[in-house]
Amino acid sequence: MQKSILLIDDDELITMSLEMIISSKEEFKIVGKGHSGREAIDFYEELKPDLVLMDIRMEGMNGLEAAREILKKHPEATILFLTTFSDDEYIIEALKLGVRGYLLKQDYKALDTALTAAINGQSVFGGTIINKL
Amino acid sequence: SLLKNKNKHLVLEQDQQIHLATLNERNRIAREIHDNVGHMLSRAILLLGAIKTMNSDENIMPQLEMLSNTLDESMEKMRNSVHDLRDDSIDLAKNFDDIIKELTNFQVSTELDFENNLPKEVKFSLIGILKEGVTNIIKHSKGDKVSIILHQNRNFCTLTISDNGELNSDIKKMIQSGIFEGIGLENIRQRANACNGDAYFYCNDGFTIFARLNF
Amino acid sequence: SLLKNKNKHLVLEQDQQIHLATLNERNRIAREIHDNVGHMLSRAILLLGAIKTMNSDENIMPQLEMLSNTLDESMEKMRNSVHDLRDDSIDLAKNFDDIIKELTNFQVSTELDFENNLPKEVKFSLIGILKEGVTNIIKHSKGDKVSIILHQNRNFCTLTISDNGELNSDIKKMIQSGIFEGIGLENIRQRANACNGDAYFYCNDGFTIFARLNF
Ligand SMILES: Nc1ncnc2c1ncn2[C@@H]1O[C@H](COP(=O)(O)OP(=O)(O)OP(=O)(O)O)[C@@H](O)[C@H]1O
Ligand SMILES: Nc1ncnc2c1ncn2[C@@H]1O[C@H](COP(=O)(O)OP(=O)(O)OP(=O)(O)O)[C@@H](O)[C@H]1O
Ligand SMILES: [K+]
Ligand SMILES: [Mg+2]
Ligand SMILES: [Mg+2]
Ligand SMILES: [Mg+2]
Repeated sequence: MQKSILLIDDDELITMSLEMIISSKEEFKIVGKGHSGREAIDFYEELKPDLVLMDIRMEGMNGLEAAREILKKHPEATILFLTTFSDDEYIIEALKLGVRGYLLKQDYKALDTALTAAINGQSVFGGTIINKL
Repeated sequence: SLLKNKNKHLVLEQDQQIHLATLNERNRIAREIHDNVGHMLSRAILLLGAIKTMNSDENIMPQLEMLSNTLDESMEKMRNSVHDLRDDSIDLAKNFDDIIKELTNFQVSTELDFENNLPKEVKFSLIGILKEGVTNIIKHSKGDKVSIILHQNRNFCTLTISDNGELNSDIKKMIQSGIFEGIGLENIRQRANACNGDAYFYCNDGFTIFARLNF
Repeated sequence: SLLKNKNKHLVLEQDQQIHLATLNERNRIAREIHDNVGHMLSRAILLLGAIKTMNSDENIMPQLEMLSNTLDESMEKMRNSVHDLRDDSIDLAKNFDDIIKELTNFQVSTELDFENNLPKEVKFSLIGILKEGVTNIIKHSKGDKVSIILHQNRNFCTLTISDNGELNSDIKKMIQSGIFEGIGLENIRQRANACNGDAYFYCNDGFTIFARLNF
Protein backbone atom coordinates (compact mmCIF):
# COMPACT_ATOMS: atom_id res chain seq x y z
CA MET A 1 0.00 0.00 0.00
CA GLN A 2 1.28 3.45 -0.93
CA LYS A 3 1.70 5.85 1.99
CA SER A 4 -0.06 9.19 1.67
CA ILE A 5 1.84 12.39 2.31
CA LEU A 6 0.73 15.99 2.88
CA LEU A 7 3.29 18.67 1.95
CA ILE A 8 3.24 22.11 3.59
CA ASP A 9 5.67 24.92 2.79
CA ASP A 10 5.08 28.60 2.13
CA ASP A 11 7.59 28.42 -0.71
CA GLU A 12 5.91 26.88 -3.77
CA LEU A 13 9.24 26.00 -5.29
CA ILE A 14 9.93 23.78 -2.28
CA THR A 15 6.59 21.94 -2.41
CA MET A 16 6.97 21.51 -6.19
CA SER A 17 10.49 20.08 -5.82
CA LEU A 18 9.50 17.79 -2.99
CA GLU A 19 6.54 16.55 -4.97
CA MET A 20 8.76 15.75 -7.94
CA ILE A 21 11.20 13.81 -5.77
CA ILE A 22 8.71 12.00 -3.57
CA SER A 23 6.28 11.06 -6.35
CA SER A 24 9.06 9.29 -8.19
CA LYS A 25 9.14 6.68 -5.41
CA GLU A 26 6.78 3.75 -5.66
CA GLU A 27 5.94 3.64 -1.98
CA PHE A 28 4.64 7.22 -1.58
CA LYS A 29 1.96 9.42 -3.02
CA ILE A 30 1.40 13.12 -2.45
CA VAL A 31 -2.23 13.65 -1.49
CA GLY A 32 -2.10 17.38 -0.87
CA LYS A 33 0.04 20.50 -0.94
CA GLY A 34 -0.48 23.58 1.22
CA HIS A 35 1.35 26.79 1.93
CA SER A 36 0.40 27.81 5.47
CA GLY A 37 -0.12 26.48 8.96
CA ARG A 38 -3.85 27.05 8.56
CA GLU A 39 -3.94 24.86 5.44
CA ALA A 40 -1.96 22.18 7.26
CA ILE A 41 -4.71 21.89 9.86
CA ASP A 42 -7.58 21.97 7.33
CA PHE A 43 -5.96 19.51 4.91
CA TYR A 44 -5.08 17.15 7.75
CA GLU A 45 -8.74 16.97 8.81
CA GLU A 46 -9.82 16.34 5.26
CA LEU A 47 -7.13 13.94 4.07
CA LYS A 48 -5.85 12.14 7.22
CA PRO A 49 -2.48 11.49 5.53
CA ASP A 50 0.02 8.90 6.79
CA LEU A 51 2.55 11.70 7.21
CA VAL A 52 2.74 15.50 7.20
CA LEU A 53 5.99 17.04 5.93
CA MET A 54 5.88 20.67 7.05
CA ASP A 55 8.03 23.79 6.98
CA ILE A 56 8.65 25.38 10.40
CA ARG A 57 8.95 28.99 9.39
CA MET A 58 5.90 30.29 7.62
CA GLU A 59 4.10 33.62 7.65
CA GLY A 60 1.09 33.84 9.92
CA MET A 61 0.70 30.55 11.76
CA ASN A 62 4.10 28.81 11.78
CA GLY A 63 4.71 25.09 11.60
CA LEU A 64 5.19 24.63 15.32
CA GLU A 65 1.77 26.10 16.12
CA ALA A 66 0.06 24.10 13.36
CA ALA A 67 1.66 20.89 14.65
CA ARG A 68 0.50 21.67 18.17
CA GLU A 69 -3.07 22.06 16.91
CA ILE A 70 -3.03 18.88 14.86
CA LEU A 71 -1.48 16.80 17.63
CA LYS A 72 -3.98 18.09 20.19
CA LYS A 73 -6.83 16.55 18.20
CA HIS A 74 -4.90 13.68 16.63
CA PRO A 75 -2.10 12.50 18.94
CA GLU A 76 -1.44 9.67 16.49
CA ALA A 77 -0.51 12.08 13.66
CA THR A 78 2.93 11.62 12.15
CA ILE A 79 4.58 14.97 11.52
CA LEU A 80 8.08 15.71 10.26
CA PHE A 81 9.40 19.25 10.11
CA LEU A 82 11.43 20.77 7.32
CA THR A 83 14.22 23.19 8.25
CA THR A 84 17.15 24.82 6.55
CA PHE A 85 19.71 24.25 9.32
CA SER A 86 19.82 21.80 12.15
CA ASP A 87 18.88 24.25 14.81
CA ASP A 88 19.02 23.17 18.45
CA GLU A 89 16.10 25.38 19.39
CA TYR A 90 13.85 23.71 16.84
CA ILE A 91 14.91 20.25 17.86
CA ILE A 92 14.02 20.95 21.46
CA GLU A 93 10.70 22.55 20.50
CA ALA A 94 9.88 19.67 18.18
CA LEU A 95 10.70 17.15 20.90
CA LYS A 96 8.43 18.91 23.34
CA LEU A 97 5.57 18.90 20.84
CA GLY A 98 5.77 15.20 20.15
CA VAL A 99 6.48 15.36 16.43
CA ARG A 100 8.61 12.64 14.83
CA GLY A 101 11.53 14.99 14.21
CA TYR A 102 12.89 17.15 11.45
CA LEU A 103 14.61 16.94 8.07
CA LEU A 104 16.90 19.37 6.33
CA LYS A 105 15.26 20.61 3.14
CA GLN A 106 18.41 20.20 1.13
CA ASP A 107 18.98 16.65 2.34
CA TYR A 108 16.69 15.14 -0.29
CA LYS A 109 18.83 12.00 -0.64
CA ALA A 110 17.80 10.88 2.83
CA LEU A 111 14.15 11.64 2.14
CA ASP A 112 12.63 8.23 1.44
CA THR A 113 14.48 6.47 4.28
CA ALA A 114 13.40 9.21 6.64
CA LEU A 115 9.76 9.16 5.53
CA THR A 116 9.57 5.37 5.88
CA ALA A 117 11.23 5.46 9.29
CA ALA A 118 8.86 8.16 10.55
CA ILE A 119 5.78 6.32 9.28
CA ASN A 120 7.07 3.21 11.10
CA GLY A 121 7.19 5.16 14.36
CA GLN A 122 10.86 5.94 14.49
CA SER A 123 12.27 9.40 15.21
CA VAL A 124 14.22 11.32 12.60
CA PHE A 125 16.64 14.07 13.52
CA GLY A 126 18.48 15.48 10.57
CA GLY A 127 20.09 12.50 8.85
CA THR A 128 19.88 10.44 12.05
CA ILE A 129 17.16 7.91 12.70
CA ILE A 130 16.48 7.00 16.30
CA ASN A 131 14.42 4.02 17.36
CA LYS A 132 12.80 5.29 20.51
CA LEU A 133 13.49 8.44 22.46
CA SER B 1 38.21 57.99 46.40
CA LEU B 2 34.87 58.10 44.67
CA LEU B 3 36.31 58.97 41.29
CA LYS B 4 38.86 56.19 41.60
CA ASN B 5 36.08 53.77 42.31
CA LYS B 6 34.16 54.90 39.27
CA ASN B 7 37.28 54.45 37.25
CA LYS B 8 37.63 50.86 38.41
CA HIS B 9 34.06 50.20 37.49
CA LEU B 10 34.62 51.66 34.03
CA VAL B 11 37.73 49.65 33.25
CA LEU B 12 36.18 46.37 34.25
CA GLU B 13 33.06 47.07 32.29
CA GLN B 14 34.90 48.08 29.15
CA ASP B 15 36.21 44.61 28.29
CA GLN B 16 32.78 43.18 28.80
CA GLN B 17 31.13 45.82 26.66
CA ILE B 18 33.49 45.43 23.76
CA HIS B 19 32.95 41.70 23.81
CA LEU B 20 29.20 42.12 24.00
CA ALA B 21 29.09 44.58 21.13
CA THR B 22 31.09 42.15 19.00
CA LEU B 23 28.80 39.30 19.91
CA ASN B 24 25.64 41.23 19.16
CA GLU B 25 26.95 42.19 15.79
CA ARG B 26 27.90 38.60 15.03
CA ASN B 27 24.52 37.29 15.97
CA ARG B 28 22.74 39.89 13.90
CA ILE B 29 24.77 38.92 10.85
CA ALA B 30 24.47 35.22 11.50
CA ARG B 31 20.72 35.55 11.62
CA GLU B 32 20.62 37.61 8.47
CA ILE B 33 22.74 35.23 6.44
CA HIS B 34 20.95 32.25 7.85
CA ASP B 35 17.58 33.65 6.89
CA ASN B 36 18.46 34.96 3.47
CA VAL B 37 21.26 33.09 1.80
CA GLY B 38 20.61 29.81 3.61
CA HIS B 39 17.01 29.74 2.56
CA MET B 40 17.88 30.42 -1.07
CA LEU B 41 20.56 27.77 -1.16
CA SER B 42 18.41 25.09 0.36
CA ARG B 43 15.68 25.71 -2.17
CA ALA B 44 18.25 25.55 -5.00
CA ILE B 45 19.59 22.23 -3.73
CA LEU B 46 16.14 20.75 -3.40
CA LEU B 47 15.10 21.96 -6.84
CA LEU B 48 18.20 20.44 -8.36
CA GLY B 49 17.33 17.18 -6.61
CA ALA B 50 13.95 17.30 -8.32
CA ILE B 51 15.56 18.06 -11.69
CA LYS B 52 17.90 15.08 -11.35
CA THR B 53 14.96 12.84 -10.55
CA MET B 54 13.06 13.92 -13.64
CA ASN B 55 15.92 14.26 -16.07
CA SER B 56 16.04 11.76 -18.94
CA ASP B 57 19.02 13.27 -20.79
CA GLU B 58 21.97 11.00 -19.90
CA ASN B 59 24.41 13.52 -21.37
CA ILE B 60 23.94 16.17 -18.73
CA MET B 61 23.93 13.79 -15.73
CA PRO B 62 27.63 14.30 -14.87
CA GLN B 63 27.21 18.11 -14.99
CA LEU B 64 24.11 17.96 -12.81
CA GLU B 65 26.12 15.87 -10.36
CA MET B 66 28.93 18.45 -10.35
CA LEU B 67 26.44 21.24 -9.81
CA SER B 68 24.97 19.29 -6.93
CA ASN B 69 28.38 18.99 -5.29
CA THR B 70 29.09 22.67 -5.77
CA LEU B 71 25.83 23.69 -4.13
CA ASP B 72 26.35 21.26 -1.25
CA GLU B 73 29.75 22.75 -0.72
CA SER B 74 28.38 26.32 -0.76
CA MET B 75 25.89 25.34 1.90
CA GLU B 76 28.61 23.71 3.96
CA LYS B 77 30.82 26.81 3.71
CA MET B 78 27.99 29.07 4.65
CA ARG B 79 27.03 26.86 7.56
CA ASN B 80 30.56 26.90 8.86
CA SER B 81 30.69 30.69 8.65
CA VAL B 82 27.41 31.01 10.45
CA HIS B 83 28.55 28.50 13.02
CA ASP B 84 31.77 30.43 13.60
CA LEU B 85 29.64 33.51 14.04
CA ARG B 86 27.59 31.88 16.75
CA ASP B 87 30.60 30.66 18.69
CA ASP B 88 31.07 33.09 21.56
CA SER B 89 34.24 31.52 22.92
CA ILE B 90 37.27 33.74 23.37
CA ASP B 91 40.42 32.56 21.68
CA LEU B 92 42.98 33.38 24.35
CA ALA B 93 45.98 32.25 22.29
CA LYS B 94 44.96 34.49 19.39
CA ASN B 95 44.40 37.47 21.67
CA PHE B 96 47.73 36.94 23.43
CA ASP B 97 49.43 36.63 20.08
CA ASP B 98 47.99 39.88 18.77
CA ILE B 99 49.17 41.78 21.83
CA ILE B 100 52.63 40.18 21.90
CA LYS B 101 53.11 41.10 18.25
CA GLU B 102 53.20 44.75 19.29
CA LEU B 103 56.59 44.14 20.93
CA THR B 104 58.47 44.59 17.66
CA ASN B 105 61.59 46.10 19.22
CA PHE B 106 62.09 43.43 21.86
CA GLN B 107 63.37 39.90 21.85
CA VAL B 108 60.38 38.06 23.26
CA SER B 109 60.25 34.59 24.80
CA THR B 110 56.88 33.09 25.67
CA GLU B 111 55.67 30.07 27.59
CA LEU B 112 51.90 29.81 27.36
CA ASP B 113 50.59 26.74 29.00
CA PHE B 114 46.80 26.75 29.45
CA GLU B 115 43.58 25.07 28.35
CA ASN B 116 40.86 26.92 26.51
CA ASN B 117 38.44 25.96 29.30
CA LEU B 118 39.48 28.92 31.46
CA PRO B 119 36.44 30.87 32.68
CA LYS B 120 35.50 33.79 30.48
CA GLU B 121 36.18 36.45 33.14
CA VAL B 122 39.63 35.01 33.76
CA LYS B 123 40.37 35.24 30.04
CA PHE B 124 39.16 38.84 29.97
CA SER B 125 41.37 39.71 32.92
CA LEU B 126 44.44 37.97 31.49
CA ILE B 127 44.06 39.79 28.19
CA GLY B 128 43.59 43.10 29.99
CA ILE B 129 46.64 42.55 32.19
CA LEU B 130 48.86 41.53 29.29
CA LYS B 131 47.72 44.54 27.29
CA GLU B 132 48.58 46.99 30.11
CA GLY B 133 51.91 45.26 30.74
CA VAL B 134 52.92 45.34 27.09
CA THR B 135 51.83 48.98 26.69
CA ASN B 136 54.01 49.88 29.67
CA ILE B 137 57.01 48.05 28.24
CA ILE B 138 56.67 49.87 24.93
CA LYS B 139 56.21 53.21 26.70
CA HIS B 140 58.67 52.95 29.55
CA SER B 141 61.16 50.08 29.31
CA LYS B 142 64.85 50.71 28.61
CA GLY B 143 65.46 46.98 28.07
CA ASP B 144 65.53 44.79 24.96
CA LYS B 145 64.22 41.42 26.24
CA VAL B 146 60.75 40.41 27.37
CA SER B 147 59.50 37.16 28.85
CA ILE B 148 55.81 36.24 29.09
CA ILE B 149 54.78 33.16 31.04
CA LEU B 150 51.25 31.90 31.57
CA HIS B 151 50.64 28.81 33.68
CA GLN B 152 47.34 27.17 34.40
CA ASN B 153 46.72 25.00 37.43
CA ARG B 154 43.62 23.25 38.66
CA ASN B 155 41.94 26.29 40.16
CA PHE B 156 44.26 29.20 39.53
CA CYS B 157 46.62 30.56 36.93
CA THR B 158 49.61 32.87 36.98
CA LEU B 159 50.84 35.38 34.45
CA THR B 160 54.38 36.76 34.58
CA ILE B 161 55.48 39.62 32.34
CA SER B 162 59.14 40.63 32.72
CA ASP B 163 61.53 42.87 30.89
CA ASN B 164 65.22 43.51 31.46
CA GLY B 165 65.09 47.33 31.53
CA GLU B 166 66.59 48.81 34.70
CA LEU B 167 64.30 51.29 36.53
CA ASN B 168 65.67 54.51 37.99
CA SER B 169 65.64 54.74 41.76
CA ASP B 170 62.78 57.24 42.04
CA ILE B 171 60.45 54.99 40.14
CA LYS B 172 61.64 51.96 42.11
CA LYS B 173 60.70 53.77 45.31
CA MET B 174 57.35 54.79 43.90
CA ILE B 175 56.49 51.28 42.82
CA GLN B 176 57.70 49.75 46.09
CA SER B 177 55.52 52.21 47.99
CA GLY B 178 52.53 51.14 45.87
CA ILE B 179 51.84 54.67 44.62
CA PHE B 180 51.62 54.74 40.83
CA GLU B 181 51.77 57.66 38.49
CA GLY B 182 49.21 56.37 35.99
CA ILE B 183 46.37 53.94 36.25
CA GLY B 184 47.99 51.09 34.30
CA LEU B 185 49.45 49.16 37.22
CA GLU B 186 46.41 49.97 39.34
CA ASN B 187 44.20 48.47 36.62
CA ILE B 188 46.31 45.34 36.56
CA ARG B 189 45.80 44.93 40.29
CA GLN B 190 42.05 45.54 39.94
CA ARG B 191 41.72 42.98 37.18
CA ALA B 192 43.51 40.41 39.32
CA ASN B 193 41.35 41.34 42.32
CA ALA B 194 38.23 40.94 40.20
CA CYS B 195 39.26 37.27 39.79
CA ASN B 196 39.89 36.79 43.52
CA GLY B 197 43.58 37.11 42.91
CA ASP B 198 46.31 39.68 43.26
CA ALA B 199 49.15 41.33 41.35
CA TYR B 200 52.72 42.04 42.47
CA PHE B 201 55.36 44.28 40.92
CA TYR B 202 59.11 43.66 41.26
CA CYS B 203 61.89 46.03 40.25
CA ASN B 204 64.96 43.78 40.53
CA ASP B 205 66.80 43.14 37.22
CA GLY B 206 64.29 45.09 35.18
CA PHE B 207 60.58 45.13 35.82
CA THR B 208 58.28 42.18 36.52
CA ILE B 209 54.53 41.93 36.82
CA PHE B 210 53.29 38.79 38.52
CA ALA B 211 49.54 38.17 38.66
CA ARG B 212 47.67 35.26 40.18
CA LEU B 213 44.01 34.71 39.28
CA ASN B 214 41.78 32.17 40.96
CA PHE B 215 38.74 30.40 39.57
CA SER C 1 43.66 65.78 38.69
CA LEU C 2 45.63 63.04 37.01
CA LEU C 3 43.07 60.36 37.76
CA LYS C 4 40.26 62.53 36.49
CA ASN C 5 42.17 63.04 33.29
CA LYS C 6 42.65 59.30 32.86
CA ASN C 7 38.99 58.87 33.38
CA LYS C 8 38.16 61.29 30.62
CA HIS C 9 40.54 59.56 28.30
CA LEU C 10 38.94 56.21 29.10
CA VAL C 11 35.37 57.32 28.52
CA LEU C 12 36.12 58.89 25.19
CA GLU C 13 38.08 55.91 24.02
CA GLN C 14 35.47 53.41 25.03
CA ASP C 15 32.90 54.39 22.38
CA GLN C 16 35.54 54.30 19.73
CA GLN C 17 36.85 50.92 20.81
CA ILE C 18 33.46 49.29 20.89
CA HIS C 19 32.72 50.56 17.43
CA LEU C 20 36.09 49.42 16.14
CA ALA C 21 35.73 45.96 17.60
CA THR C 22 32.36 45.66 15.92
CA LEU C 23 33.72 46.83 12.60
CA ASN C 24 36.69 44.49 12.66
CA GLU C 25 34.45 41.58 13.31
CA ARG C 26 32.14 42.57 10.49
CA ASN C 27 34.92 42.90 8.00
CA ARG C 28 36.43 39.58 8.93
CA ILE C 29 33.12 37.85 8.35
CA ALA C 30 32.31 39.77 5.20
CA ARG C 31 35.61 38.72 3.68
CA GLU C 32 35.15 35.11 4.70
CA ILE C 33 31.68 34.77 3.24
CA HIS C 34 32.53 36.68 0.14
CA ASP C 35 35.60 34.57 -0.57
CA ASN C 36 34.09 31.20 0.21
CA VAL C 37 30.40 31.18 -0.55
CA GLY C 38 30.62 33.75 -3.34
CA HIS C 39 33.24 31.75 -5.18
CA MET C 40 31.18 28.58 -4.97
CA LEU C 41 28.04 30.28 -6.14
CA SER C 42 29.62 31.81 -9.18
CA ARG C 43 30.92 28.37 -10.16
CA ALA C 44 27.41 26.98 -9.79
CA ILE C 45 25.88 29.69 -11.95
CA LEU C 46 28.44 29.10 -14.67
CA LEU C 47 27.95 25.36 -14.60
CA LEU C 48 24.21 25.71 -14.80
CA GLY C 49 24.62 27.92 -17.87
CA ALA C 50 26.50 25.08 -19.54
CA ILE C 51 23.87 22.55 -18.50
CA LYS C 52 21.06 24.64 -19.97
CA THR C 53 22.91 24.85 -23.27
CA MET C 54 23.52 21.11 -23.44
CA ASN C 55 20.16 19.93 -22.19
CA SER C 56 17.87 18.23 -24.69
CA ASP C 57 15.11 17.21 -22.26
CA GLU C 58 12.31 19.74 -22.86
CA ASN C 59 10.52 18.59 -19.68
CA ILE C 60 13.07 19.94 -17.26
CA MET C 61 13.66 23.28 -19.04
CA PRO C 62 11.26 25.27 -16.80
CA GLN C 63 12.90 23.85 -13.65
CA LEU C 64 16.39 24.65 -14.93
CA GLU C 65 15.17 28.20 -15.52
CA MET C 66 13.80 28.43 -11.97
CA LEU C 67 17.06 27.09 -10.60
CA SER C 68 18.89 29.74 -12.56
CA ASN C 69 16.76 32.45 -10.99
CA THR C 70 17.22 31.01 -7.52
CA LEU C 71 20.99 30.97 -7.86
CA ASP C 72 21.04 34.52 -9.17
CA GLU C 73 18.95 35.55 -6.24
CA SER C 74 21.25 33.74 -3.78
CA MET C 75 24.18 35.61 -5.22
CA GLU C 76 22.29 38.88 -4.94
CA LYS C 77 21.34 38.20 -1.31
CA MET C 78 24.87 37.27 -0.44
CA ARG C 79 26.22 40.39 -2.07
CA ASN C 80 23.76 42.52 -0.15
CA SER C 81 24.63 40.88 3.16
CA VAL C 82 28.30 41.34 2.52
CA HIS C 83 27.70 44.89 1.45
CA ASP C 84 25.72 45.62 4.59
CA LEU C 85 28.56 44.13 6.59
CA ARG C 86 31.03 46.52 5.04
CA ASP C 87 28.88 49.54 5.69
CA ASP C 88 30.36 51.28 8.71
CA SER C 89 27.70 53.94 9.08
CA ILE C 90 26.09 54.42 12.46
CA ASP C 91 22.32 54.42 12.49
CA LEU C 92 21.62 57.25 14.93
CA ALA C 93 17.84 56.82 14.83
CA LYS C 94 18.12 53.11 15.62
CA ASN C 95 20.56 53.76 18.47
CA PHE C 96 18.36 56.51 19.91
CA ASP C 97 15.36 54.27 19.65
CA ASP C 98 17.02 51.41 21.51
CA ILE C 99 18.02 53.68 24.36
CA ILE C 100 14.65 55.45 24.57
CA LYS C 101 12.91 52.06 24.73
CA GLU C 102 14.47 51.56 28.17
CA LEU C 103 12.17 54.28 29.55
CA THR C 104 9.29 51.87 30.03
CA ASN C 105 7.87 53.59 33.10
CA PHE C 106 7.75 57.09 31.63
CA GLN C 107 5.55 58.87 29.17
CA VAL C 108 8.09 59.89 26.56
CA SER C 109 7.76 62.55 23.87
CA THR C 110 10.49 62.86 21.24
CA GLU C 111 11.37 65.33 18.54
CA LEU C 112 14.33 64.04 16.55
CA ASP C 113 15.19 66.28 13.69
CA PHE C 114 18.55 65.48 12.10
CA GLU C 115 20.21 64.20 8.92
CA ASN C 116 22.25 61.03 8.86
CA ASN C 117 25.23 63.04 7.58
CA LEU C 118 26.27 64.07 11.11
CA PRO C 119 29.98 63.42 11.69
CA LYS C 120 30.73 60.06 13.27
CA GLU C 121 32.18 61.52 16.49
CA VAL C 122 29.11 63.70 16.96
CA LYS C 123 26.91 60.63 16.64
CA PHE C 124 29.03 58.78 19.20
CA SER C 125 28.79 61.67 21.61
CA LEU C 126 25.03 62.08 21.16
CA ILE C 127 24.47 58.38 21.80
CA GLY C 128 26.73 58.49 24.85
CA ILE C 129 24.99 61.57 26.26
CA LEU C 130 21.51 60.16 25.73
CA LYS C 131 22.56 56.90 27.33
CA GLU C 132 23.88 58.63 30.47
CA GLY C 133 20.81 60.88 30.65
CA VAL C 134 18.37 58.00 30.34
CA THR C 135 20.27 55.90 32.87
CA ASN C 136 20.06 58.79 35.32
CA ILE C 137 16.33 59.21 34.77
CA ILE C 138 15.74 55.53 35.42
CA LYS C 139 17.97 55.61 38.48
CA HIS C 140 17.09 58.94 40.03
CA SER C 141 13.98 60.63 38.65
CA LYS C 142 10.79 60.93 40.70
CA GLY C 143 8.85 62.11 37.63
CA ASP C 144 6.70 60.30 35.08
CA LYS C 145 7.28 62.33 31.88
CA VAL C 146 10.36 62.63 29.69
CA SER C 147 11.02 64.79 26.66
CA ILE C 148 13.91 64.24 24.26
CA ILE C 149 14.66 66.81 21.58
CA LEU C 150 17.45 66.68 19.02
CA HIS C 151 17.90 69.55 16.56
CA GLN C 152 20.47 69.80 13.83
CA ASN C 153 21.65 73.07 12.36
CA ARG C 154 24.23 73.85 9.73
CA ASN C 155 27.28 73.41 11.95
CA PHE C 156 25.99 72.45 15.36
CA CYS C 157 23.28 70.38 17.00
CA THR C 158 21.54 70.46 20.37
CA LEU C 159 20.19 67.66 22.50
CA THR C 160 17.73 68.34 25.33
CA ILE C 161 16.73 65.61 27.77
CA SER C 162 14.17 66.70 30.39
CA ASP C 163 12.09 64.94 32.97
CA ASN C 164 9.46 66.36 35.32
CA GLY C 165 10.81 64.85 38.56
CA GLU C 166 11.47 67.47 41.23
CA LEU C 167 15.00 67.37 42.74
CA ASN C 168 15.51 67.79 46.46
CA SER C 169 17.30 70.96 47.52
CA ASP C 170 20.63 69.31 48.45
CA ILE C 171 21.01 67.84 45.00
CA LYS C 172 19.93 71.11 43.40
CA LYS C 173 22.73 72.87 45.27
CA MET C 174 25.22 70.22 44.30
CA ILE C 175 24.31 70.40 40.64
CA GLN C 176 24.30 74.18 40.61
CA SER C 177 27.75 74.20 42.18
CA GLY C 178 28.95 71.85 39.44
CA ILE C 179 30.12 69.16 41.88
CA PHE C 180 28.63 65.80 40.98
CA GLU C 181 28.40 62.66 43.01
CA GLY C 182 28.99 60.22 40.18
CA ILE C 183 30.72 60.52 36.85
CA GLY C 184 27.56 60.45 34.70
CA LEU C 185 27.04 64.20 34.37
CA GLU C 186 30.79 64.75 34.19
CA ASN C 187 30.92 62.30 31.27
CA ILE C 188 28.13 64.16 29.52
CA ARG C 189 30.10 67.36 29.79
CA GLN C 190 33.26 65.65 28.53
CA ARG C 191 31.47 64.17 25.56
CA ALA C 192 30.11 67.59 24.64
CA ASN C 193 33.55 69.15 25.14
CA ALA C 194 35.08 66.50 22.89
CA CYS C 195 32.86 67.90 20.11
CA ASN C 196 33.86 71.51 20.84
CA GLY C 197 30.61 72.01 22.64
CA ASP C 198 29.32 72.14 26.18
CA ALA C 199 26.61 70.73 28.43
CA TYR C 200 24.36 72.55 30.91
CA PHE C 201 22.18 71.16 33.69
CA TYR C 202 19.00 72.86 34.91
CA CYS C 203 16.96 71.93 37.98
CA ASN C 204 13.79 74.01 37.51
CA ASP C 205 10.58 71.98 37.03
CA GLY C 206 12.39 68.66 37.11
CA PHE C 207 15.80 68.05 35.62
CA THR C 208 17.08 69.09 32.20
CA ILE C 209 20.28 68.28 30.34
CA PHE C 210 21.07 70.59 27.48
CA ALA C 211 24.06 69.79 25.27
CA ARG C 212 25.36 71.67 22.28
CA LEU C 213 27.84 69.97 19.95
CA ASN C 214 29.66 71.75 17.13
CA PHE C 215 31.00 70.31 13.89
N1 LIG D 1 58.01 47.94 31.99
C1 LIG D 1 58.34 49.09 32.63
N2 LIG D 1 59.59 49.58 32.56
C2 LIG D 1 59.91 50.71 33.18
N3 LIG D 1 59.06 51.44 33.92
C3 LIG D 1 57.80 51.01 34.01
C4 LIG D 1 57.36 49.83 33.39
N4 LIG D 1 56.06 49.65 33.67
C5 LIG D 1 55.69 50.68 34.43
N5 LIG D 1 56.72 51.51 34.65
C6 LIG D 1 56.72 52.72 35.48
O1 LIG D 1 55.61 52.66 36.35
C7 LIG D 1 54.81 53.82 36.22
C8 LIG D 1 53.36 53.49 36.46
O2 LIG D 1 52.83 52.70 35.39
P1 LIG D 1 51.32 52.84 35.01
O3 LIG D 1 51.02 51.89 33.92
O4 LIG D 1 50.54 52.69 36.25
O5 LIG D 1 51.18 54.33 34.48
P2 LIG D 1 51.58 54.98 33.07
O6 LIG D 1 51.99 53.92 32.12
O7 LIG D 1 52.56 56.05 33.34
O8 LIG D 1 50.24 55.64 32.59
P3 LIG D 1 48.91 54.91 32.07
O9 LIG D 1 49.14 53.42 32.12
O10 LIG D 1 47.84 55.33 33.01
O11 LIG D 1 48.70 55.40 30.70
C9 LIG D 1 55.10 54.34 34.85
O12 LIG D 1 54.89 55.72 34.74
C10 LIG D 1 56.58 53.99 34.67
O13 LIG D 1 57.40 54.96 35.24
N1 LIG E 1 17.14 62.83 36.01
C1 LIG E 1 17.53 63.03 37.28
N2 LIG E 1 16.60 63.15 38.25
C2 LIG E 1 16.96 63.36 39.53
N3 LIG E 1 18.24 63.44 39.94
C3 LIG E 1 19.21 63.29 39.01
C4 LIG E 1 18.91 63.08 37.65
N4 LIG E 1 20.08 63.00 36.98
C5 LIG E 1 21.06 63.13 37.89
N5 LIG E 1 20.55 63.32 39.11
C6 LIG E 1 21.30 63.57 40.35
O1 LIG E 1 22.60 64.00 40.02
C7 LIG E 1 23.55 63.16 40.61
C8 LIG E 1 24.78 63.07 39.73
O2 LIG E 1 24.49 62.29 38.55
P1 LIG E 1 25.63 61.42 37.90
O3 LIG E 1 25.10 60.77 36.70
O4 LIG E 1 26.81 62.31 37.73
O5 LIG E 1 26.00 60.33 39.00
P2 LIG E 1 25.24 58.98 39.41
O6 LIG E 1 24.12 58.70 38.47
O7 LIG E 1 24.87 59.09 40.87
O8 LIG E 1 26.36 57.89 39.27
P3 LIG E 1 27.00 57.31 37.92
O9 LIG E 1 26.37 58.00 36.75
O10 LIG E 1 28.46 57.64 38.04
O11 LIG E 1 26.75 55.85 37.93
C9 LIG E 1 22.88 61.87 40.88
O12 LIG E 1 23.45 61.18 41.95
C10 LIG E 1 21.45 62.33 41.19
O13 LIG E 1 21.35 62.69 42.55
K1 LIG F 1 4.64 7.73 -6.38
MG1 LIG G 1 9.27 28.98 5.00
MG1 LIG H 1 50.75 52.30 31.73
MG1 LIG I 1 24.48 58.62 36.43
